[in-house]
Amino acid sequence: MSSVVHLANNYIYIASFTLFLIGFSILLLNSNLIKKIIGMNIMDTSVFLLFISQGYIKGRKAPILEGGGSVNPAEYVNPVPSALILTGIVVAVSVTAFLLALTVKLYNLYGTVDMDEIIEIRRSVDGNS
Amino acid sequence: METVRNFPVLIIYIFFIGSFIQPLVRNVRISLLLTVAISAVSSAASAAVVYYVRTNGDFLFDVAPWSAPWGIELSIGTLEAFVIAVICSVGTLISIYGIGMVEKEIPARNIKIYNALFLALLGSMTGIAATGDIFNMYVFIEITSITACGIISVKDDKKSIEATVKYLVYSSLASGCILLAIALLYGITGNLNIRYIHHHLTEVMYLYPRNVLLASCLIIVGFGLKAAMFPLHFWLPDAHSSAPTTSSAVLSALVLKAYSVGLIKILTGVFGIVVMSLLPLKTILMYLGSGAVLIGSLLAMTQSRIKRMLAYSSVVQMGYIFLALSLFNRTGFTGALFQILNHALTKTLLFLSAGNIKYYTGKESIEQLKGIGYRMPVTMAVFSVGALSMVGLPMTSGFNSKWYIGYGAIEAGKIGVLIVIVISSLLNAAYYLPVVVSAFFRRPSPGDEIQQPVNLPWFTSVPMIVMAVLIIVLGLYPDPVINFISGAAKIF
Amino acid sequence: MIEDNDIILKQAARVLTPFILIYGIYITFHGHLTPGGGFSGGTVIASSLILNRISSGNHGSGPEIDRMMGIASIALVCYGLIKAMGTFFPDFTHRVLPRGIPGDLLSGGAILPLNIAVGFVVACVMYIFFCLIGEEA
Amino acid sequence: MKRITVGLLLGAMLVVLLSTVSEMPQFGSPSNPTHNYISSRYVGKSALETGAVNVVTGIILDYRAFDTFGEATVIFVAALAVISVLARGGRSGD
Repeated sequence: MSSVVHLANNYIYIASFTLFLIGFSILLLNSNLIKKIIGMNIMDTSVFLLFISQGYIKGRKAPILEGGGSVNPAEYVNPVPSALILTGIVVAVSVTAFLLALTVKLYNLYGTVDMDEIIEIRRSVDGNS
Repeated sequence: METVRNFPVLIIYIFFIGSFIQPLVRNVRISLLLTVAISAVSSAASAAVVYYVRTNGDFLFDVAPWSAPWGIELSIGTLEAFVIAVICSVGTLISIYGIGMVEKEIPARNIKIYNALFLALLGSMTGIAATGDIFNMYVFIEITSITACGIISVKDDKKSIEATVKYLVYSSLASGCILLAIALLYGITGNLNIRYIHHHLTEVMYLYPRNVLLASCLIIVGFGLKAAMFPLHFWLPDAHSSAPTTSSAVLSALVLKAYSVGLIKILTGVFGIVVMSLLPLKTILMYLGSGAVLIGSLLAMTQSRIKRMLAYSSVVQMGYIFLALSLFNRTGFTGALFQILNHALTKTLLFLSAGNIKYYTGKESIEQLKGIGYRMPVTMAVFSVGALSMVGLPMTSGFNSKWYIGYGAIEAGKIGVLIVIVISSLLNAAYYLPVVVSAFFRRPSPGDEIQQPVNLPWFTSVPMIVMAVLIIVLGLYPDPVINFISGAAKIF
Repeated sequence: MIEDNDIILKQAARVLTPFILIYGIYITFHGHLTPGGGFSGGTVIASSLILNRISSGNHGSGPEIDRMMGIASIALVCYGLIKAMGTFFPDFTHRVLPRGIPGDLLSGGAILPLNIAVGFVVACVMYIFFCLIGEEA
Repeated sequence: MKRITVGLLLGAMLVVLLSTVSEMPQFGSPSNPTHNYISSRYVGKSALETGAVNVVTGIILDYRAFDTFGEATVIFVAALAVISVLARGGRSGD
């Protein structure tokens, strides 16, 4: 019984894990490249959600210190996850941009964005070339 | 002598600042020479680090003025110094070879970008090996995966772009898993430094057993996918065979190694022996390794194009490393590290000579290579040295790495592993020797009668000859390297 | 894509761009005081550049991209050098770039120049992404 | 048929993940392992040691500055890769 209450309390972790699985399965199973990129973004966002929610403390402020004087660490949220997530977001943006560029290039070369069709076209081209 | 302590960070800074300068360089020739100069300087610095670690043992270095759990620290031990030295020196040899070959395969407008990506790749691999902080390792893993995809797609033709998309998709899948594992580990231990996580993990392990199990599985899947561990290797043949010559050499020889070293560092550093014995890790790695070795060789035999065959044989050689790791004893670990060096040298040599053959004679498939030994004597001689080392002939370094893995298998009482190694050596012979035999002892098919032998420019043949000599020297007299490496195996 | 008679768009862009730019610069410079910093400030600056590019028609971008790449490389080289200086000569950096009183503008030690460098890099890179990917096939 | 196996696989993974969630530390409780001496020093001393009032920027650019250095390289490398793929004159095709 206690684990169910515990589970209900950690509802954010449930959300982030389900989002991770949704993104993971989209990225793995879809053959359309744009959907793969969307799936990758869902996966990354879910991991960031998990990271940030581990740093949150109920009833505390964001880690921007007001005014000089003594700073009481018990008033602020844990700043480390937000610092790490800034890096994670930039990484996710860069990989997405590179993947989008490759998709545009593939569209110019093959005329389609679907990986299965691209493989068929290449196999038919290799076949008779 | 104390200044050598900040050489590892210096190497990383030099590589990255060098790659920042590349787009500003005016003409292509200077850009290529700059790459060679920077990797040469870094390999000299890495040699100094190796010498320092040999005399003074492991050391920690704080990058920011703040000490360990707050700032980021680099933990340089025997394993890290050895791997950094391998990465920098093999990278230098590849960049020297690149002076002649890069202009021939990559469109002119992309050469400066290729050089910048090459330097950033070497720098981030050094970073993966050197860092003592798991989130910092994640950032370097991301740089490595983007630059590895960049140097494939820089060739700008249909096949390489398609291979890059597939590689980048699976790479970002693996990065997602690794980041989730880091989030779980941070959630239960509260800090990111490898030593501190290990310290907290031993206390907290019994409170959150499932988290630790899930985190270790995610890390094994993530790093396995990136290091082409057996069932997750399907992206590798396309990526490594359609890349430019120097890039496929770097990818097979160094990038796979950097990821496996990252896996070793996290498994032994963060989880340690206690947690690893909880998991059935030994059996998983053993079965995956032997699967890679056997099925990889069978797949390699069926290939008709030489670069795809070499790509599959990379999966086989990575299988050796995971097999050696699964033994969990000193000799096995020494065998794994020696195999890293041996495969880095041999696979680079084979890919570079395959690139030479493709450029100077336009031949890619194996049957066309009849009688090529007379047309390109230097390349084929060097290729056969590499092929014999792959097969594991006693005079070459390949023999020593198989010897130590086999010896470790006997010590660990796992005769099955020894049998797998022997069978795989025969299988390796089955797909490498025909190439060598047909190159020297077969008449070229009447169609393409090739006349006078090709003389290669010095910067193409010198690195290949140096690597061939190194393979033979390491075969005959591996003791200095072995004594240095076995110092790293004290973990087991 | 965009004909020449869309005066409204051009005028609106000309009016809006300075404000977006100043806002982006404000975020970058006040990175160590208010939430924000190099990355978010750079993106806002990039948005003003992109607004300008759209309003004046998506013409060819070859030389423009090389120039932007040059700026990003120079900013990154400065970033690397400041960072290396901070690692190898920490006390020198604290003398040259003092920590100051935590609260006023010039107080972050090495944080302010690093923030500016990152702002430049992110602005140029986001602009390059938009130019290249946004261009018609 | 493929859809069913995939569904089962994902269902199994979800069960595994949810079982770990039930064991993870309480969300938002002050006694979580992540709120240890490290994060309290960051908040407490960042104004003095780094001069930054915004603690997150203090961490990014001073305590863990090597991360951000690697990250600036990530952006730079991604820009180079995009240029190499899409730059004008890329009509070489195969």
